[in-house]
Amino acid sequence: MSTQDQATQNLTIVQSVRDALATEMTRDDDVLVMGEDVGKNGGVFRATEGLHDEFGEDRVIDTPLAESGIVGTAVGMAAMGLKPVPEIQFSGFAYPGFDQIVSHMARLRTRSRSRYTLPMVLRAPYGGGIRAPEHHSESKEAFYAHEAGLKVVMPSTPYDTKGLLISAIRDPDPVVFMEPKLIYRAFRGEVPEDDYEVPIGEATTRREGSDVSVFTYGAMTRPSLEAAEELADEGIDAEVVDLRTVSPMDREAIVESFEKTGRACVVHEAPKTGGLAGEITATLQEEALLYQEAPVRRVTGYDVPYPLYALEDYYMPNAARVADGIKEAVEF
Amino acid sequence: MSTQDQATQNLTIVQSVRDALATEMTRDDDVLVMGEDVGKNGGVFRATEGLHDEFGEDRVIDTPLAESGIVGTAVGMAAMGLKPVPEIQFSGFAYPGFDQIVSHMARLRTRSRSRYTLPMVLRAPYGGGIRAPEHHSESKEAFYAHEAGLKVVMPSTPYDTKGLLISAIRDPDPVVFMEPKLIYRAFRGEVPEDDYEVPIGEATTRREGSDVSVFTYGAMTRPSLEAAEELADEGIDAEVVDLRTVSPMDREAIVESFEKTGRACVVHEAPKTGGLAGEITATLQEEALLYQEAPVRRVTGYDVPYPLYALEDYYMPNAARVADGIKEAVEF
Amino acid sequence: MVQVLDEEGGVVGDVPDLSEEEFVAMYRHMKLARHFDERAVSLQRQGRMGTYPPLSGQEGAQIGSALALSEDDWIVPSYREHGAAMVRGLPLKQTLLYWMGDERGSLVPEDANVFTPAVPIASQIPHATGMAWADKLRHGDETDRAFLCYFGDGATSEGDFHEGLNFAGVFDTPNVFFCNNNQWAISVPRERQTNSETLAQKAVAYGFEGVQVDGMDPLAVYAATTEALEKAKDPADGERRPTLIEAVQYRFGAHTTADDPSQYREDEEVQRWKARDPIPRLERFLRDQGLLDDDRVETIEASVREEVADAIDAAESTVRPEPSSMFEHVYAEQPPELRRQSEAFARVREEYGDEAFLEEQ
Amino acid sequence: MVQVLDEEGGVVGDVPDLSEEEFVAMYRHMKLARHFDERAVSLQRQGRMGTYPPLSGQEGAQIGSALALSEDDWIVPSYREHGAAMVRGLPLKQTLLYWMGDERGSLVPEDANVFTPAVPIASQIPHATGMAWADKLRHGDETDRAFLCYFGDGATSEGDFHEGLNFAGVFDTPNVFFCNNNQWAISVPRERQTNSETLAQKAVAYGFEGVQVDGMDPLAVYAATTEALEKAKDPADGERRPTLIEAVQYRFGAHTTADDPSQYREDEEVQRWKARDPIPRLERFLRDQGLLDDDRVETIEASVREEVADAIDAAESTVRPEPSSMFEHVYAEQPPELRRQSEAFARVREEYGDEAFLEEQ
Ligand SMILES: Cc1ncc(C[n+]2csc(CCOP(=O)(O)OP(=O)(O)O)c2C)c(N)n1
Ligand SMILES: Cc1ncc(C[n+]2csc(CCOP(=O)(O)OP(=O)(O)O)c2C)c(N)n1
Ligand SMILES: [Mg+2]
Ligand SMILES: [Mg+2]
Repeated sequence: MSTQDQATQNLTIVQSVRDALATEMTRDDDVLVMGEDVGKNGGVFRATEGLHDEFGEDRVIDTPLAESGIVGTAVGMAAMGLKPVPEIQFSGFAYPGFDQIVSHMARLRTRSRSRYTLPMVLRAPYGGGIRAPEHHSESKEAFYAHEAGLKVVMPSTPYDTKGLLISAIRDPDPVVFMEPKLIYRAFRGEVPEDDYEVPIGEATTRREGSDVSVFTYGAMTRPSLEAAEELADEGIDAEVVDLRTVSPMDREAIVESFEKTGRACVVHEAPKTGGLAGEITATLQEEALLYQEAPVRRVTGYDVPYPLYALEDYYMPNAARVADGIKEAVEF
Repeated sequence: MSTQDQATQNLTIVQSVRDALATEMTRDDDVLVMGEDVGKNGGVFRATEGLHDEFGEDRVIDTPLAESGIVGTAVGMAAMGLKPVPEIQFSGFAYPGFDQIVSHMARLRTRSRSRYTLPMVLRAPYGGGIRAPEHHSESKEAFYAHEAGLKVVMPSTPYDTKGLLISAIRDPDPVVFMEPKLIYRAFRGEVPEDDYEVPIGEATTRREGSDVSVFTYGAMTRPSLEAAEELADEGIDAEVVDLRTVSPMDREAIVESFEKTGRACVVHEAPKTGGLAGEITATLQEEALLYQEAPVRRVTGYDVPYPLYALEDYYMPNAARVADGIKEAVEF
Repeated sequence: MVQVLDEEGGVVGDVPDLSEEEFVAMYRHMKLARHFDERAVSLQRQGRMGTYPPLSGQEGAQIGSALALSEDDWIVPSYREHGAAMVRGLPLKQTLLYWMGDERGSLVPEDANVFTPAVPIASQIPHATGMAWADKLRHGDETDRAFLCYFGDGATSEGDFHEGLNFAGVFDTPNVFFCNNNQWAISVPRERQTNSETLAQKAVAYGFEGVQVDGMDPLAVYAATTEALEKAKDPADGERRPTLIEAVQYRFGAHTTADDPSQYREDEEVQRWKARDPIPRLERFLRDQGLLDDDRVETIEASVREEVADAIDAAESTVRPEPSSMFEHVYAEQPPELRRQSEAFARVREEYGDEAFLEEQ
Repeated sequence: MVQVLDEEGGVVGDVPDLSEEEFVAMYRHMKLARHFDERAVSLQRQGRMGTYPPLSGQEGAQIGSALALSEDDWIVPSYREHGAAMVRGLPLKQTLLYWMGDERGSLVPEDANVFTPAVPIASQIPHATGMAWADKLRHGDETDRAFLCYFGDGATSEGDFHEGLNFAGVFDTPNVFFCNNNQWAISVPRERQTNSETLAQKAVAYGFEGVQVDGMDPLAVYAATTEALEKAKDPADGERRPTLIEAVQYRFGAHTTADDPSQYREDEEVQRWKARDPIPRLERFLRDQGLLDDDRVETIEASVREEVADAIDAAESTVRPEPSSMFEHVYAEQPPELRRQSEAFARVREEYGDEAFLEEQ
């Protein structure tokens, strides 16, 4: 969708979240927001700022401190046709609600043979780099991508954030919407005032290139692009593909880019072992082995509990590590 | 360790579990068993049969029905130096305790800088094929393998089961011990009466072969071997590597076998997307791309909620599907 | 503890105001549930059905409570409430199909307000709270339907019980939390599940009422449920909508057909509870009232036998599900990767034949 | 609600039997906690420390309870119990290091019976039950140490609260569950956290005693905790070991330095609670007893300032942790893949320099 012929605002990612929520709540009375501190307080990241005043406490609901209760009651609401958008304050605190997510949110359609469906979106800020205490920096999208029945969206720009969140809310199926809190306020982008959808399940190419493909998503899109720009000076032309949705994953786009470049580097901040870089690599060599010219490099978080903030800059993939991975792929 | 010069028993896998527990409980007063129905009832699979009579109710403890409570109190016990072996009745019911597993069991050593360590083993029967109700057939080892701080063991023979469970109980770190309930009673094997360890983190080759490597673990080792035998008649010589431990994974053994064969098929019953076949494939092409002669095939469960039993035989990888995958890898 | 009938079926409390037909219908439902249960257990024994959780002994609680509901009310059952689900419109054939491993057994008819049961213990409690809450959010004080959630004594130990009831207390949702305390959670007796003297008193923690009722007295259950439902829909000043009902009862049989209760409980205990069997108790009362006699009992038994036999026929003559159906109902629209997997599945099936899949592992 | 001092520090209950030194030490601990807190908040404001959760207003509950413990007893704190942890032997320097993002701040000295705090709310409650249970399993009725677990009002809504307390009730573990009800869970007020009238009454659900105490009255807290500890170690006939203590108090400051309480609460409310500030209350009492005067207060204040300044110096002069240390303390023995990752990390660090890691993202 072109943004030229419509009014736009210059928003950060977190403002786009808020804007998407307000847009859909205005359009559809069944949409409601619930979670810890989302009401009067406007969310610990201000993602729901002002919504409580605007839509009232029946549609912007402060819940007790209980993640299983939040997800579980939202499942019940959604089964009755409401469109709840529960928030988990930090994705690292989703685990007390994990059973409700993987055993119920993911499965009610299958279990009930589609009599009960769940038009709900579980929002959670994810990822590191903001000098927060322990468990505030988790990036465990692989857990949700491994569970059939869920969709998992991880935007990287203000425009996509609004469009994808609107799509998620309108989606008849449950979506885990993981927001890159590292870049919640890092930059602004033009975002249409009206409602629009960015389709779930479609990757986008952030930078065209012919030498090597970088596959990434969410907050890691930035250092990936930075690395690509740096390497352009050295004569390496990297393509950067932002998956935007990790489940269902746009394997077509991944394979297409790789068929062009024959080399790849996958970047995520989640721990390496069992992270989605493995899935992407396996897809590449299943579908496009004959195009492959070098090992697929994984630039990821390490297999250690995310460290307290004194060391987090050493944990998080950055432009230098991405550049290093790209060069290894190119120079192989 | 050779089994020749010692007294042995002919045991099933589930009997080996029981034998390992009894052995370690006799040797070490700090070892105790706890969980739902593990006491008088002897466990729903009889894995703790007779232990309640033998060791008393303070060491074979029936708990309330609460998985977070089971794992969480075991964490507290282990931090105080006991060696609890909590049981989750079916691995599909571990999720109410997921936060305790990934946020505490996995992390207490790191969090406390090794002041508090957790010599505990979380046992759970996993996997499908036994005509059980929903949620009784889960195989989600990838969740635990993605979490640093945990070890994840999945045996496939009675001998290994006893040796690995003993190693797990003696390990100073927390181990998730996933038992292949499909083959709990499928066959017997010679198991030493004495105690012995099978080292955690070491794969073993179940069948030597030169044409293609099959990487698998747990209950899928059987159909993999079956397929290999069938294909031998067709002149395909498949090597079958049983990982035994999926975290830490024996990447050396995986790479070594692949360097020999250049072709691979990975078999697990967990869903494909985000399953450990992706991790194994990524490892192969990172470490041994130059040896690769064909795409690595993944023969896995499908990306659907595990079906009720009328269709489970269609869901589970079987010898035919494994053979098909091997042939694809060989004939590429 | 609320009681209307004593162990012999004598009246010791206020008999609820039911018509003659309703009293007899209650009895027939209970007989139907009992007979269904016996046949289901035997189907499993004969290898015609998979693992099955029997309900015998619990008919009073299931039927008594389900009959108290109005048309618009909902139930959120656990895996054991075949009797209650049947009363609320789930055909017995569906229940059989489900335990025969056929997902289609889970498809609740559109006109039955029955939520699909899930096996993870207590997980349905927050769902029930959320469903009731949705209704209240939509209809406010005008809400006139209640959501009754069933679960066992063991379920009260799970975090989801706590969180679901706490949300209900805070948001004052039109819920009835109905605990079928059958004394056992598989092999764990009620006294080892919690040190709370009663399960009903746990409601104190959530700021609403808890009630203990004789769960083997269908009239007492009916009365207690009716009261709780009324309060859920139209609370008096200062009253909260939710109620926790603890229906004290006993599971006569095994936990499931895979369980052997002789491992953990004495037959003597079973016999003690069998003396309170809800069916003869209600029958005695109805005979005393002149609503039943040998003939009518015989007619009811015959019709119950026929109904169950028909349901079994219908279930067993249902063609087994199409294997490729496992790729359906995962998402509204099948994502490309799932389509690929479904195609790959079709190819290997075609190539190797169903024998390759169905052989004994 | 247990109370010893009224809002003005006047005696309204039984003053616990403490020596003069102990009374003064209690006061000094409270002053130390308060001053530490003020400095910590200001360090954060100056960018010298990360997010920090202040404790001001909660000194009475923290110090009063921690001082009631015997040497062998344990505490299992949440992230806000800097005061209690300090009393139990965790150096202030460690607390500062922790909030400065340095893992070494978590290393509790071997001789301090303090469990390492974890941030996930309520998750420490089952740990505390398990720790106490371990002790009981080892020592049986001879167990003579108790395990006191701190958590907030918000924590009572989590499943882990329920499961942890239920296990404690069933296994009769030597626990004191100490709820610091500071009226707020970030922006959610106590009344919206649960409809239970008191938090203490939630103990009914677990079959043991619940007690409400004025958490801003250190002497009342001391008395109530002492009693609970005694019961945990040596219950009278028919008594259960565990107790749930609800210490009613107020958090004067923000939830953490990242929080802005003006978004959700009125200053007027804060002022009302500040009138019950535990420090002037205890000071008034001690002055009345002749145990404090202006001089002694001044001396204490000076020594407290010095102690905190020294701790800050020590923390700030600690060399930042070695980056490669993040690969340590994951397992007793480093697995090969982790070694490879650690080597790869060393290589890129070497190649690109620390600047590449530390630049602003
Ligand atoms: C979360 C979870 N844990 C464990 C199980 C295994 N399980 C099935 S039924 C049951 C006992 C349930 O007892 P109760 O709640 O009293 O219900 P009842 O079966 O007696 O009706 C257990 C432990 C499960 N289904 N779900
Ligand atoms: C499981 C979990 N969910 C959410 C959070 C985020 N969070 C941190 S503190 C807090 C409020 C805690 O309130 P309370 O238990 O009353 O303790 P207090 O902070 O008032 O001492 C929340 C929601 C968390 N740390 N853990
Ligand atoms: Mg029960
Ligand atoms: Mg609080």
